Amino acid sequence: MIRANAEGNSGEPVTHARFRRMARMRAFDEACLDALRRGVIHGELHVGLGQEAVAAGMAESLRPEDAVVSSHRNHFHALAKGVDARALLAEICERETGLCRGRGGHMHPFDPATNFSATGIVGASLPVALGYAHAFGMQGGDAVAIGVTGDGGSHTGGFHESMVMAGARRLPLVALVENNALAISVPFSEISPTATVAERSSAYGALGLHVDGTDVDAVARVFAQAMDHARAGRGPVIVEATCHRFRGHFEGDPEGYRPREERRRLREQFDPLTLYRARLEAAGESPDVLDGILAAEKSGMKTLLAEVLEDEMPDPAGALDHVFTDNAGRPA
Amino acid sequence: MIRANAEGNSGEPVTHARFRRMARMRAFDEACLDALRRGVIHGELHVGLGQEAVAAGMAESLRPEDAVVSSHRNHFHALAKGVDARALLAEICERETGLCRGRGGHMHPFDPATNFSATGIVGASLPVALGYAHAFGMQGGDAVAIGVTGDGGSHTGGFHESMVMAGARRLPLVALVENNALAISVPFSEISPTATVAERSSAYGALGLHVDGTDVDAVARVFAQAMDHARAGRGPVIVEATCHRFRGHFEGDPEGYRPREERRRLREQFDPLTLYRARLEAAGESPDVLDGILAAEKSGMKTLLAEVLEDEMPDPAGALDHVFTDNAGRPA
Amino acid sequence: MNNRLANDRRAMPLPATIAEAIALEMERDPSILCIGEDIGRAGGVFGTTRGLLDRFGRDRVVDAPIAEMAFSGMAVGLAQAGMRPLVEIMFVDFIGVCLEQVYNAAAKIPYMSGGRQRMPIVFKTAGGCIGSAAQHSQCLWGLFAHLPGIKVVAPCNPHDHKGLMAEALRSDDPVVFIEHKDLLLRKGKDFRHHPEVPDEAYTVPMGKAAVVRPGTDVTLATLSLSVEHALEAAETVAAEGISVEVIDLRSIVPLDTDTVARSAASTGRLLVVDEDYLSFGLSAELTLRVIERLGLTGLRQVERLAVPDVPIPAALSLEKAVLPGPDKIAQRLRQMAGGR
Amino acid sequence: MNNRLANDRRAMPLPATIAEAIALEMERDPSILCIGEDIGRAGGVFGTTRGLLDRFGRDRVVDAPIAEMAFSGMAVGLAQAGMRPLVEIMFVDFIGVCLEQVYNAAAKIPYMSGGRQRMPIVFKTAGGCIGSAAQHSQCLWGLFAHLPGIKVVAPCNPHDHKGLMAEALRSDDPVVFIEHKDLLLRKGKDFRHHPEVPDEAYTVPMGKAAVVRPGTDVTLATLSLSVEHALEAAETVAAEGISVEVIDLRSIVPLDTDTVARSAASTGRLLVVDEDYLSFGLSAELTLRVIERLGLTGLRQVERLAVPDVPIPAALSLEKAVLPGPDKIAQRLRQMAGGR
Ligand SMILES: Cc1ncc(C[n+]2csc(CCOP(=O)(O)OP(=O)(O)O)c2C)c(N)n1
Ligand SMILES: Cc1ncc(C[n+]2csc(CCOP(=O)(O)OP(=O)(O)O)c2C)c(N)n1
Ligand SMILES: [Mg+2]
Ligand SMILES: [Mg+2]
Repeated sequence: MIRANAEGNSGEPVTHARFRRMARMRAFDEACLDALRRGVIHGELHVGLGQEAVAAGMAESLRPEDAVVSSHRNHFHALAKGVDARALLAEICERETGLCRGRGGHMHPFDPATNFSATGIVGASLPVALGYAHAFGMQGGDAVAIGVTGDGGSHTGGFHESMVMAGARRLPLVALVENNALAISVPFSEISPTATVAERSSAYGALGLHVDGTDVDAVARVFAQAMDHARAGRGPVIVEATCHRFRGHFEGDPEGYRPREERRRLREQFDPLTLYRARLEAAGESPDVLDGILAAEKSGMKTLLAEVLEDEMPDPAGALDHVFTDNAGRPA
Repeated sequence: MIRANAEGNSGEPVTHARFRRMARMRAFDEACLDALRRGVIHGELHVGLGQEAVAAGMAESLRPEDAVVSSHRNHFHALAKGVDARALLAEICERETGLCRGRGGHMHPFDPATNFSATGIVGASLPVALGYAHAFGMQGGDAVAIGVTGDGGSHTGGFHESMVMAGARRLPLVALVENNALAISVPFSEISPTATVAERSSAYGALGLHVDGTDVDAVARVFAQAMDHARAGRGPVIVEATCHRFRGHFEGDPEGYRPREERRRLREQFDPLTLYRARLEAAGESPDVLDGILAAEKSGMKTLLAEVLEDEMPDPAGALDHVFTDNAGRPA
Repeated sequence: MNNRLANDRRAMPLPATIAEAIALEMERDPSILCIGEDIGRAGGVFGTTRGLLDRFGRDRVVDAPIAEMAFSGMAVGLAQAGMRPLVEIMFVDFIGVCLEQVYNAAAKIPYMSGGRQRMPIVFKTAGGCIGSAAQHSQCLWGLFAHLPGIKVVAPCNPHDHKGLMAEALRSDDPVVFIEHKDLLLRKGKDFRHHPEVPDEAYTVPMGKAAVVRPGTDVTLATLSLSVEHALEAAETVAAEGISVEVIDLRSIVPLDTDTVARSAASTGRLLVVDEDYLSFGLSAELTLRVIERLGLTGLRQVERLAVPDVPIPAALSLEKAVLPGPDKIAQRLRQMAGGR
Repeated sequence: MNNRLANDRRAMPLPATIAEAIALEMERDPSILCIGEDIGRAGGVFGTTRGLLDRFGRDRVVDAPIAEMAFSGMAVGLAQAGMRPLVEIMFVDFIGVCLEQVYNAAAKIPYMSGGRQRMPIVFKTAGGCIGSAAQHSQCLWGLFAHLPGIKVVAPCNPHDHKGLMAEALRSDDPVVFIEHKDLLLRKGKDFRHHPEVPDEAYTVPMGKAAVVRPGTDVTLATLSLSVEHALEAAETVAAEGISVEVIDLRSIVPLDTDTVARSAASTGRLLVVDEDYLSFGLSAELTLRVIERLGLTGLRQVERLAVPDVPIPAALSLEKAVLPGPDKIAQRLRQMAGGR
């Protein structure tokens, strides 16, 4: 049996590892929702519920030296890259113990240790990933840079420019487009000139791959193919993973643009955990084992949140630190 | 015999009209070079010598209600659109009688009367043309907006974003890419991920057309096809016209990036006037008639320049006018 | 009934006031159209364009892709084609992806064309802090104001939002219209300063500041959300015997130096409060213009309170530390009144 | 021989000095690399990167497509990958297509990451007027300076270009390095103010202004090309008995208020000259900081001379009318010296 090759639970069958990763991601964002309800998270929180299979499928192909640059909806990609869940949650909860000492917040986690970062500006992840890709190209290893964006981000100028440069220089860049068919309220079908993003890859001399982003096995397979391509020096790849967003664009989104009915239907039909569970059970997996994984991840995350909520808030005295290395330029 | 359908010399055979247009364009930019040598033009002057066939071929399909938004290398497109040559030359020579009262200069001619404008920022022409295209779409006529850019401009984010919007809304936008194989010193072949720009059209659901931009007949034919497509409401078009720049990127460019030898070779092999002349003569056209056209345009332009150079410079007293309609916001 | 109606209108959330202004102008002038992300089907993420798509259709209310460079430039082309576009940049923080078309095209074409091409464009956007960290909290009016050719407006109450939006849409000059997210999320009744909002269309001129609270000891000039904070602080210190004149600037370009100088000449003390970054922005420009007007000896004190040149931090404890909130304003007022 | 050499170096055009600084630093530090349009094969449109491609190869000297958003963001990713990129934005006027990556990413990530991710990036660009009209003539240092997290440098002579470029490349903070096109086109001998340029690597610190001409009647603070103009004007009025202290600020962020205030305290008169736009920029900020330092009564006069909030016109007759050239500076100095 294939074994999971990434963090934790080594020796666990790959099916369990995939299910566990998705369960952990879901538990993580549920902890965020919990924290939000307690009033400890501010600003527009973007959770990824419904999109777990994409990041979980990606995780297996990631190596420590690879880089991931993500978007406003970044928690799952951070976990996939191996960012410490506690530090991430603490950052989202704006604590001094957070990844960024509470300065960044949920849209701006930066983790030099795992080569993970994000941005709140749509499309701005790709140019940054391109920078990593250039560095990797120079360094001569086979590390790959992944720039994550949504369907909406694929329309930005930065996406195009980055793919042009990566294509011409055959840089190891994978653009992961999570196509959840919506940019806030605007349907992809209405604003895209093409039926898919992946088909635009020929404009960049890139490999274009399309995958059902609700199927973790499929994502793992296709993403591995993309990474192999990029690692082999054969140039950039666009991986488009179609998926569904189960909640509003941000917490508090009134979602006037889609009927409640539709949201319910999406959750019923396309929950990647439910779908995977069904597949595993059909293949003989015991429901208890899966329940056990779900429960373990959920309770682990609950404990984590409880811990994090005990952490200190940043001291206002340090509000002006970290702008410049020498604190110069600060008005007297 | 087909007759020319645009400005001047009506009733003239189309071959003469095409040759005359190219001759006029060449004479215009030669007048600019003359003015530059006399020290009356400042900043980085970009002439189009060698690229006459593109604008001349475009001219025939343009109607007064169409719009053209051009780039830093805009003189020929302005003439093709019917901008008054005297006002344009006066603007380039920074006169109060200029199209823009000497405020705009050679990179920034604006002519509301003919729906012609330009920008000195590479790629910035496309979004503006998109605006015209949207207006034309709303107005329900069959006017078309043309955004002109170079091969270099095709890599910009603005190009991509504009094509995305035009593609999705099927707007009457024609992106005319003058591919002279260089963006200042940088060869297209080195920085483009694709062999042509036209082939990227599928990424936008656009029609992509490629034409030899040194052949005025070919450009006229292909451009007419593009305009028909756009006028019929079938969405945007990318027309890529390959051509050659005979002079430096700007006047004063040391051109360290290409051997003099190559520049000479390009001029010898790809001069659109020479090529067209040869075709016409082979078909029995009298050299005298063509010489007559060349001489007439040249001397007409010389006279124009002489006139323009007599015009007043803008009065410094008006240096602060025209910022706002009410001159408000100006510091006391 | 009239009273009920007036009350209802006072309870209207701010975004409805803005949507009303736009609708009235679009009705009046068929050349007005709106482009932006989520402004159509969703009616704007804050509701400031609610109802417009149904009323005016998808040619005049364009739900745009995330392609700000394209659609801000589109506004320039539309203006050249005789239209009067309103473009929404959802949050002002995103201007970095499309400033080009705003400052090099829209703002300069009137001048570059020798006055032959006008640019009647409204760039509507939301700014300000509500706990959204460094990339979704900026004001940036100082940035726009530095660049010639654009008017810059940032109203503080429903009445002025409606009137200034109408004025902006009727202006032949490009206008950046900056709403504050905190104000957008308020009910009408939550405004300290809330003049009646008439049903019908009306305009408020750009470049005319309003004295929103008269006073004699210190002149406090500010705008946008900070007017609310200033009023709160002024009330607090009034109880301590300090009389503060609060001026709502309404627009940064044009800047109504006259009104501020007149007040400062009488109080002798000027405090400029600014939620934008401290340096190279509104606070220095306004203060210095007043000094230039009154002379170095015409004032006893000048002070400014603004975000001290740091990105806005995520944690609320830090955000509070860098923002010029009511407490800090009150404290500064006390220092000034107690000073020289 | 030493003399010949010194003379040769004084005859070097400014761009060669800059290229030399970059080459020395690239040699010293293999993590430095350069990205920009035409910086490789062409050696830069002004020659400031001449020779680098041959010496350091195409991985470290990247001729980029016209895709500023991609390659300015690339710098951010490179910094995160441990590199120290220099990015050239050919003319500062083009910053509108990529400001996003400069101000929301490079400038904020150090803060947003709680100091865990540094951004050692140099954004090198050319500004200033040489008759190139509204879209190719701006300075815009006031724009960058308003945005927290970026240092902003604009040197005035070959010595400082070399030293400040080295300093910028060694800095762990993002730096916008603004060259002036007029200076770039000069021979070394055409500089009024031209200290020796040593062969070897050296640095000039950011945030330390230089008194480039001592004087007693008026303090004139400025930077970049305007230092040359100021020196010319100071010489002119010196003949008329007016003694002007000219200060080269060198950087806008950090801004050396100390040096200016010290001088202004002794002369009592401060003139700030700025080729950037007048309002909401350097001139008000510096003047007000000096007033804040010295008190309203610490100075007799403050004046500023800058581009009066208009786009730069194409016609030279108009350009001259809006620029703070030597004649206008001299005239203003005379007014000040003759005044109160
Ligand atoms: C340049 C820019 N424009 C607009 C926004 C506001 N915004 C944030 S997320 C979003 C939609 C993104 O859609 P998509 O890329 O599909 O990602 P999703 O939210 O669906 O995951 C928008 C418009 C932004 N952050 N940056
Ligand atoms: C956004 C931007 N970046 C860079 C420049 C500087 N620049 C002016 S023209 C040019 C090359 C343009 O190449 P191309 O689009 O192929 O047009 P061509 O000059 O060949 O006609 C460059 C880099 C600019 N004007 N705008
Ligand atoms: Mg989406
Ligand atoms: Mg070209």
